[in-house]
Amino acid sequence: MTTVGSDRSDSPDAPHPDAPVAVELDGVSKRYGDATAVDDVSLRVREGEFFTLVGPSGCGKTTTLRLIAGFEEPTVGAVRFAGESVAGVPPERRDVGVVFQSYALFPHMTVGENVAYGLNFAEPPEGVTRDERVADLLELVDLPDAADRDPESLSGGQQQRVAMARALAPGPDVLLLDEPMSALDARLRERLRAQVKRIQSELSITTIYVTHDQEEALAVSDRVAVMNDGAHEQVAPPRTVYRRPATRFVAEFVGDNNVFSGRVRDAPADGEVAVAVDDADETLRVGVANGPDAIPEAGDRVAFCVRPEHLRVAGDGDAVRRGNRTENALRATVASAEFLGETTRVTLDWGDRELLVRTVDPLDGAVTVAFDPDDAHVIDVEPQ
Amino acid sequence: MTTVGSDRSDSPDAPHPDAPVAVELDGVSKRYGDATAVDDVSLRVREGEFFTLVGPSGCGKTTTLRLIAGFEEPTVGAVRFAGESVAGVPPERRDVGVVFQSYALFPHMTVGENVAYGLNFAEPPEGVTRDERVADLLELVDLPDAADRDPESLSGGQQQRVAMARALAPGPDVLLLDEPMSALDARLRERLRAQVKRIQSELSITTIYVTHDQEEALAVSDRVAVMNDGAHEQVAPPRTVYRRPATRFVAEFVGDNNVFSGRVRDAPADGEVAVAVDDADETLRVGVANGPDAIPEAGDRVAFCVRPEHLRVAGDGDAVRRGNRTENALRATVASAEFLGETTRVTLDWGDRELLVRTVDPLDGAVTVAFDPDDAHVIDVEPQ
Amino acid sequence: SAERTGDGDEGGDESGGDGSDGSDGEGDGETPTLTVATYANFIDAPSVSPGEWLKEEFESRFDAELEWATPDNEVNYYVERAASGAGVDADLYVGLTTEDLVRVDEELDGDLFAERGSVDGFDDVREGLLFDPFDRAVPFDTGYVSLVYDGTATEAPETFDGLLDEEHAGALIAQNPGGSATGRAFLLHTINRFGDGGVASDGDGEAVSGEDGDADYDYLDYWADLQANDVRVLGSWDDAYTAWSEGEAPIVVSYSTDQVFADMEGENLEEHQIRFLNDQAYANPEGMAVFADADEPELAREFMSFVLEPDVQGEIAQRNVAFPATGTAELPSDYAELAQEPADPVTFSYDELQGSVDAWVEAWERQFAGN
Amino acid sequence: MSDHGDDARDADDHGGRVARLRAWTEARALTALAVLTSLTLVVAFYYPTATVLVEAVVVDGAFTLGVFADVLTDPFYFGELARLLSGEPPGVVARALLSPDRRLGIVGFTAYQAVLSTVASVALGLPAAYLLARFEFPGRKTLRSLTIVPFVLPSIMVGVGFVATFGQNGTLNAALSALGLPPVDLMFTLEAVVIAHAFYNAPLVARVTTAAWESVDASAVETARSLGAGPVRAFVDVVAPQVYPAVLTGAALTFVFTFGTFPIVLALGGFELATVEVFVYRLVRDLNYAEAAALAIVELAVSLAVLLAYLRYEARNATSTRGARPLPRRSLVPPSRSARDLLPRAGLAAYAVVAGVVFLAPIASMILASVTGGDGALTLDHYRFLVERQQTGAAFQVRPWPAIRNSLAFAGAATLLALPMGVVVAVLTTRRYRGRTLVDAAAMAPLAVSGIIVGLGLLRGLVFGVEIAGWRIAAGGAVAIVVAHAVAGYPFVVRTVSPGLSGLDRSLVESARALGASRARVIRDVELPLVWPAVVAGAAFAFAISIGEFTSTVVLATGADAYTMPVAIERFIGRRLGPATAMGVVLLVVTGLSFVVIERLGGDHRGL
Ligand SMILES: Nc1ncnc2c1ncn2[C@@H]1O[C@H](COP(=O)(O)OP(=O)(O)OP(=O)(O)O)[C@@H](O)[C@H]1O
Ligand SMILES: Nc1ncnc2c1ncn2[C@@H]1O[C@H](COP(=O)(O)OP(=O)(O)OP(=O)(O)O)[C@@H](O)[C@H]1O
Ligand SMILES: [Mg+2]
Ligand SMILES: [Mg+2]
Repeated sequence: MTTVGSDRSDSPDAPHPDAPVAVELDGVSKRYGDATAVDDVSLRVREGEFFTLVGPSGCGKTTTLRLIAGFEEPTVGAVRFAGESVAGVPPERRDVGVVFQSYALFPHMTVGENVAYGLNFAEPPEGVTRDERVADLLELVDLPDAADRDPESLSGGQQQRVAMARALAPGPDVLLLDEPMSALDARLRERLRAQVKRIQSELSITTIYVTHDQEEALAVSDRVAVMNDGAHEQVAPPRTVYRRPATRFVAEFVGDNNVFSGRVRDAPADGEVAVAVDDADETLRVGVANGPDAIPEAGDRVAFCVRPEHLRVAGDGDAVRRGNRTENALRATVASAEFLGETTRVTLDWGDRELLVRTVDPLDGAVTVAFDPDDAHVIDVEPQ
Repeated sequence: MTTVGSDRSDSPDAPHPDAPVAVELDGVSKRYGDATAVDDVSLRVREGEFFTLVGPSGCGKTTTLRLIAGFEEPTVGAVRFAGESVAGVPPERRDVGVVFQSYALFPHMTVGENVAYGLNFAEPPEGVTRDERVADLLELVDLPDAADRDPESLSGGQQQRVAMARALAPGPDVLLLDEPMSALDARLRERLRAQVKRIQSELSITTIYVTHDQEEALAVSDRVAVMNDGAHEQVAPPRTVYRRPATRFVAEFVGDNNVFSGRVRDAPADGEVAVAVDDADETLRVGVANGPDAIPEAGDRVAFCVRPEHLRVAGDGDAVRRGNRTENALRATVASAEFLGETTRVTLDWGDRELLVRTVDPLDGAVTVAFDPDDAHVIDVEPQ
Repeated sequence: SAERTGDGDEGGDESGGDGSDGSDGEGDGETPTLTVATYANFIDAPSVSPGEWLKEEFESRFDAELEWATPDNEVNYYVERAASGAGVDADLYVGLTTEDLVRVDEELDGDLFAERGSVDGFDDVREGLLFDPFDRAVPFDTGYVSLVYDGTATEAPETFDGLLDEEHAGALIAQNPGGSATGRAFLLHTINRFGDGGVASDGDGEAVSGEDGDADYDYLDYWADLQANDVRVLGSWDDAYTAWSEGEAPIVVSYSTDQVFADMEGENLEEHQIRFLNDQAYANPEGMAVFADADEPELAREFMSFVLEPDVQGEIAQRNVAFPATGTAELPSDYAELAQEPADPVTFSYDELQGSVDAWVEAWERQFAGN
Repeated sequence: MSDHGDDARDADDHGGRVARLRAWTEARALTALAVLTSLTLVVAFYYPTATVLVEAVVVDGAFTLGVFADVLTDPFYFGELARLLSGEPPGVVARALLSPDRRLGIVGFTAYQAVLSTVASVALGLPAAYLLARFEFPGRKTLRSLTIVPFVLPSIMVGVGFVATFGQNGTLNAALSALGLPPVDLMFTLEAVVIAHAFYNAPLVARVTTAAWESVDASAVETARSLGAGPVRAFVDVVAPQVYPAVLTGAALTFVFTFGTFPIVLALGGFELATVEVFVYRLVRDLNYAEAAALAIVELAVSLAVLLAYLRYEARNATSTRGARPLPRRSLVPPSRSARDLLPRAGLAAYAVVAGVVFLAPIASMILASVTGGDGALTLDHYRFLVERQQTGAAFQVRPWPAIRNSLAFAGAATLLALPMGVVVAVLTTRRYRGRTLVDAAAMAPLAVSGIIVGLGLLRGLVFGVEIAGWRIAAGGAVAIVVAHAVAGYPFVVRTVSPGLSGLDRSLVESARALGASRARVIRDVELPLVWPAVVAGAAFAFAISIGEFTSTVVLATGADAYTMPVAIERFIGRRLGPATAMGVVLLVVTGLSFVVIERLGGDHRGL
C-alpha cells in the first residue's frame, strides 16, 4: 500500500486556496534517540486556515505541534513561518498561541491575570487598553464575568475557554491547540468545538488543531491531515477524507467503514469493475470514478470500502435492486446492535467477517444487504 | 413542567420485568452542607439489569453511585440490596464491584495482582483456583496475556478492561461503573462499550452505569435514568427515552432536538392538534399519539419536539408534501454546518430561534424544512 | 577535677547520661553493692579518669561490688528524684561542689544527704577545703580556675586590671557562668575581687565587698570594662578551649593543671602557660556525701574513708588531674611542677553563696546579654 | 451424627470465628493505631512536657499567672514589647521600637537571629534546589541523599569545623590571603551563627524546594514562553510562584529550629548573642523551673504560631499537580557557548564555591582534625584511640562499637515506630474535618517545644515514672529511648507523607474498599506503597533525628550499654579534639552510608 500525501488545497472545500502560506514544514523529522516521533513530514498551512492533525495516540501529533511552537527543534528539515525559517527562534518570539490539553492555567493567578499575562510582552491592539483587551477576550469566549475568579474554581470547559482567551490575547499569528477538549465530556466537547470554530472564523486566525477524535476533526477543519506512525497519510478537506480516503488506514480511522479487498475480474465497464472478494464466494461491482488515479485493470488487486450508511438492508431473501438488476447483495446475520438514537448501528456476521450497517428500525436474524457500486470507493490498486 | 419519574419496568424493552429487585433506592437524598447533591431519588434496579444513570455534569450521578457503593451514607432515605437495608454497612462488605473513570488501577501491582486483589477477601468460585480465576477474567476482557504486565504499560482502553476484570473477580452482586470510558478517545469508547455490554450479558450481572454521554447510555442500557439537578427526570428503556422524552430536559439532553412550545388552537382531530407556536406566525400540526397521558385540549399550552432527522429539507420555496397537503413547512436560513461524515448537522436560523437538521448534502442560503405531525412528540401539556 | 579540667563536662545542652548499671537489691550474705553516683568524666574521659582504678582497688580491698551511676543531670538528677518521691537509688555522690550543696538545700525541704558520720582520714583534709557548714560533704580533691595562655603569642597580665589593657583587647575567652563551671568560678573570682555592689542583698543580706577596696567599682563594672575590651564569653569550656586552641585568642579561662595534659600529649609547654591573676585562683573543692536514704550507708562511709587514704588520694589527684584534699596524699615529687597551685586560693563559702549566687549570675547575664 | 461431622462444624465455626476476629481487628486497626499513637505521644511527650510546663503557672501547689506576667513584662526578655505588655500605650512603645537604641529583649533578639538565619538558609538552599531539580549529572541522587547529613552532626562537631574554617587562622582566611585578599574576622559574630544555622537548615530548604520544583508542570512554562515570556521571565512568573510554598515550608521549619537554637550560638557567637533557650537551660540547671517553664511556653507559642501559619498556608495552597509533565533536566555541561547556557552554569559554579566554603569546608576541617595530632602532623592516633577504647574500655565506659550499634539499632527501631505514627497522623490530617488544624498543631508540637524541657519532662515522666495505685510505673533504657526518638522524628514523617497522601487519587482507596479491603488494609496495600518514596524520605528524617538526638538519649540511657554515637562524641571530647572528631567522622560515614542506602529504597517524591 502506498501512502498518498497529496495536498489537495485546490479542493473546492478549502476556503483559502490562494492565501499565502503561514506555516510550512519542509521534510521535518524529529528523533528521540532511536525512536522517530515525526518522520519526514511536509505540510503547508495557509493563512486563516483551520488545519487539523488527527491520528491515533503516539502518531506524532503533539511532537509536530511542539516543533512548530519551538519547544523542540527538528532533527532534520525546516519549519518556516511566512516563508522564513524559524530555526533557533525561541517560542517567545514565534508569535504563536498555545493551548494544551491540560490547559496549564497558572494556578496562582486569577482568570483575568492569566488572560492578561501575554500582554506583558505584546501591546494590545491599538486604541485598546490592557483591561479592555482582557474583557473583550473573556467576552469572546463567553466568560464575561470570570476575570476575578480562580482558575481552579472553574469547570473543565470554562478552563478550556480561559486557556483559549489567554492564547489569543497577544494576537498571535498562529494558534496551536493540542487536544484542547479531550478532557471534557462528549456534549461539552460538541458545544465547545463549535465555539472554537466560531472564534477562529471571527478572527480568521491560522489555527493548527490536534485531536484524535475524527468526528471533531471533520466537524471543524478546513483541511485535515491524517497522521499515522509519524507520517501523514492524507491531507485534504474533511469531505474528501471521509468520502475518498487515500489509504486503508484513513478509511478505517475516519468514521465506520467496511473495507473489502479482492481481485479485479475484468476490464472496467460503465465506470465499474467486478471484484472477486478474497475468501468469499462473491463478486461485487465497484465504481472506480472516485478512486485513485490508477484505474484498475483485470487481474489487479484492489481494496475498496463501503460506508455502513451505504449498505442498504432488506429482510432475508428480499432483493435489493438497482434499476432492474439485483446486485451487490450480501447475506449476513445480525450479530449485535447498538441503539444510537437517530440510527441503530448493527454489526453483521458475513462469513468470518463483520459488516457494519446503519438502520432506523431494529434488525434481527438473517438479512440481505446491498450497496450501489457508486457508493463504493477504491482505495488502493496493486497492478498484477 | 412536572417531573415524570415513572419506573416503566413493564415496558417491552426491559428484559427482566419480573426479576427480583437487586438494588433499591427509597427516597434517598444526600446533602453536603447546604448543597443537595441527590434529591429524593427512588429507583429499583432489577437483577441482571444494565441500568444507566445519565445526566449533565454535577447532576448527582456519581453521588448516587457512591451511596450505593457505601462510600457515602444518605442524609435521608434507604438503600436496599435484595430488600435488605445496607445502612452502616461499609463498602467492603456490600459485594459491589466498582470501576472508576480513572480506572484506579494499583500502579504498584501487576495486572494479574490487580485482578487478584479482591480475591484476598473473597473466595473464588468453587473448584477454581485464584490463578485460574484471574486467567479466566483476563480472558473475559480479551487480555489473556497481560497478567504480568505493569498497568502503566497498558493503553487506556486496556487499563479500562483490567479495571473491569478486577471489579468482577470477587464475583460481586452488583457492578458499578462511573464513567468508565470518558477518558478514552471516541473510537475506543465505541469499541469498548460493546465489550462492556457483552461481558455484562454473559455474566448477567446487575450493572449500574454512570455516564454523561447520552449516546453511550442509549447504546448499552436496558433502562436509562436521566438525571438532572439531583433528581431523575425519566426512567425508561433507551428507545422510550429517545422517542418519547418525558420532559423538556430529557428531550434536549438526549440527542439533538428541536423543542417548540405554543397553544393548542382546536380540539384534536385525526390524532393531531394544531398548535400556534409562541412568538411565531406559524401553526403546526402535531400528533398526540405518543404524548403524555393528558390529551391536549383547545387552549392548552403544549411543548413538543421534533428530532433533526425528522425535519426534511427542501430548497427554498419547494413544497414539502404529505399526501396532498403541504404543511408544517418552516422557512429558515442556514447559519452553520458541521460535517460529521455520515451526515452534516446544520443549524438554521428560524426567526430568533435555531433549528437543527441533519442532511447528507451541504446546504446553503434559505431553505424550507417540514415534518410529519406523527414525528412530533408532545412532551408537556399545561391545561388552560 | 582535672578531667573536668581536661574534658570539661560543663553543660551545653549535652552531657553524660544516667550510668547506673545495676539494681541495688541484694540479699544478706551476698556481696553488697555500693552505688556511687558521680559526673560522667569521673569515670569516662578520653585521657584519664579515676573511675576504673577506684572500682578495681575498692573491690579488691572490700568484699563489695562498686557500681557507678552517672546521670546526665548529675546531682540535679537526685534532687529531682527526691522531689518526685521516686527514691534515690544510689548510696553516695562523688563530685559535689559548694554551689551544688547550696542549690540542693534551697530546693529540697528534707535532706538529700546524710551527716558525714565517721570517716577515717577526715582529719587529714586540708582545713581550707571544708565547704559544708552542715558537715555532710567530705572534700576529696580540689582544682583551681585560672588563666591559661599561649606564651608564644602574648604575655598574660598579672592582675585583673591588666586584662583591661588595650594590649589585651580581644585576648580573653571566658565561659558562660550560667552553664559552665569554669565560667562560674571566674565570675565568682571577679566578685570576690571587686565586690558584688549589693546585687544580691536586696535588703536582707550583706553586700560582698571586693578585695580591691573600691566600693564604687563592683564586678559588673569590671565586666562592663572587660566587655568593652572585647572579652569573649562562650557557652562551655569545650567551646572556649577549642577556640583558644585554634588561636582565636591567646588567653582562656581554664584550670591550673593544664600543663599536665599538655605534657601528656607532648605539646609545647610554652604554649600552655598558667597565670594566677593577682596571684590568686578560684578554688573548686569537690566533695562526696552519703545519700540520706542510702541502702548501704556504712559501706558508703567505708568508701569515703578509702578515698581519703594517702595512696588513693594520690591516684585520684593524678587520674583526675587535680590536687588532693588531704595533706597526706602520696604524689610523685614532680607533680607540682606541672600542676600549679596559686599562692592565694580564693573561694566563696557556703554561707556567702547561699541566697546570692543566682542573683549574681542573673545580674551579670542581664548586663552582658541585654538586647 | 458422627463425631467427624461435629469436628468439621467446630472447625468451620472456629475458622469463621478467626476470620471474623481478623475482620474485626482489621476494621478497627486504624482506630487502634490512632489510639496507640496518641497514647505514645501522651506518654512520651505530652505528659512529660506538661509536668514541666505546668510549673509556669503552678507554684507551690497554687495556680498563679505571676511568673508568666513577670516574664512577659520583663524588658530583658521582651524589650520594648514588654512595656506594651505592662500596659504602656502602644503609641509610645511603637515610637520606642522605631528609635535607634530600641531594645529587642532576648525573645526579640532570638526571633531576629532566627529570621536572619532563615533568610540565609533560603539563600543558600535555593541554588542547591536549582541544581538538584533542574540539572542531571552523575551522583545527583547521592548528593540529594547526602543533603540530610548536616542534620545529624552534633553541634560540637560543627563548632570545631567552623572555627577551623572561619577562624582567624582558618581555611577561609588562608585561602583569602593566598589570593591576596584581606582576612575576614567571622568568629564570634552574629554572621558566624547565622552561617552555622544555614549549614544545618539550607539543606532542608533545598530538599523541600527540589521536590516542589520537580513537580512544576512543563506545560505551564511552555505556555508562558509561547505567550512571549523569555526563560527568565517564565521562571519568575510561573515556576517561582509554584515553588514558593515549598520554600515557605523550609523557611518555617528553619525559623522554628533556629528559634530554639542553643549550643551553636554560644559556641560560635558568644554570650552577647544568647537566645531564649540559653536562659531556659540556665534556669533549669539552677532548678528555677517556674521561670524556665514560662520562657519555654513563650518559645513554644512563637514556634507553634509560625508552624500553624505555615500549615494553614499549605492547606490553602495545596494544588495537586498530578499527572504533570515535569520540566526536563538539563546537562551540567553547557550544550553551547551562548550566554543563555553559560550564565546559569557560571552562577552554579560560583555557588559551588560558596557551598564548598559553607558546607564542605567545615566537614573537611572536622575530618582533618581527626587525623591531626597535637604537633600538627598527620596521625591516625585518634582512630587508634577509638580502637583501644573499644578493646580496653571498662564496661561502664562508652565504647565506639556499642555506640555505633546502639545508634543504628535505636535509629532503626525509632524509624519503625515513627513510620506508623507519622502515617496514621498523616492519614488523619489529610482528611477534612473541623479541628484538623488542632490535630496538625498537636502533631507538630514536638518540633516546637524546647529540647531541654522535653529532656527534663522525660526524666520526670518516664524515668521516675508515675505512681498509680501504689505502683510506680517507670521506663528507661533502650525502649524509652526508641520511643522518645520516634516522637521526635515522626513529625517529619507526617510532613513528608501527608502531601503524597492528599495527592493520591481517592478512587484508588475506594476501589480497594469495594474489593473488600478494610480501611487499614487499604493503607497497607495501596496508599503506603504508592507514597513509598515519601515514606522513605520520612524514614530518612526519622532515622536522622534519632541518630543526632542527644538530650533525651542521655536522660533515658540507663547504662553505658545504651549510649549512642553523639554521646560517645561528647564523652570523647577532651582538651584535644582528636578522639571526638574521629568519632564524629565515624558518625559521618555511618550515617552518610545509611542515607544513601535508605534513599535508594525510595525515589522521587514531594514534601520534605
Ligand atoms: N521527549 C520525548 N522523548 C522520547 N520519545 C518521545 C518524546 N516525546 C514523544 N516521544 C515519542 O514520540 C512519539 C510521538 O509522540 P507524540 O506525543 O507526538 O504523539 P501524539 O500523537 O501527540 O500522541 P497522543 O495522542 O497520545 O498525545 C511517541 O512514540 C512518543 O513516545
Ligand atoms: N463531597 C462533596 N462535598 C460537597 N459537594 C459535593 C460533594 N460531592 C459532590 N458534591 C456536589 O454534589 C453535586 C453532584 O455531584 P456529583 O459528583 O454526584 O455529580 P455528577 O453527576 O457525578 O457530575 P460529573 O458528571 O461532573 O461527574 C455537585 O454539585 C457537586 O459539586
Ligand atoms: Mg499528544
Ligand atoms: Mg461524576
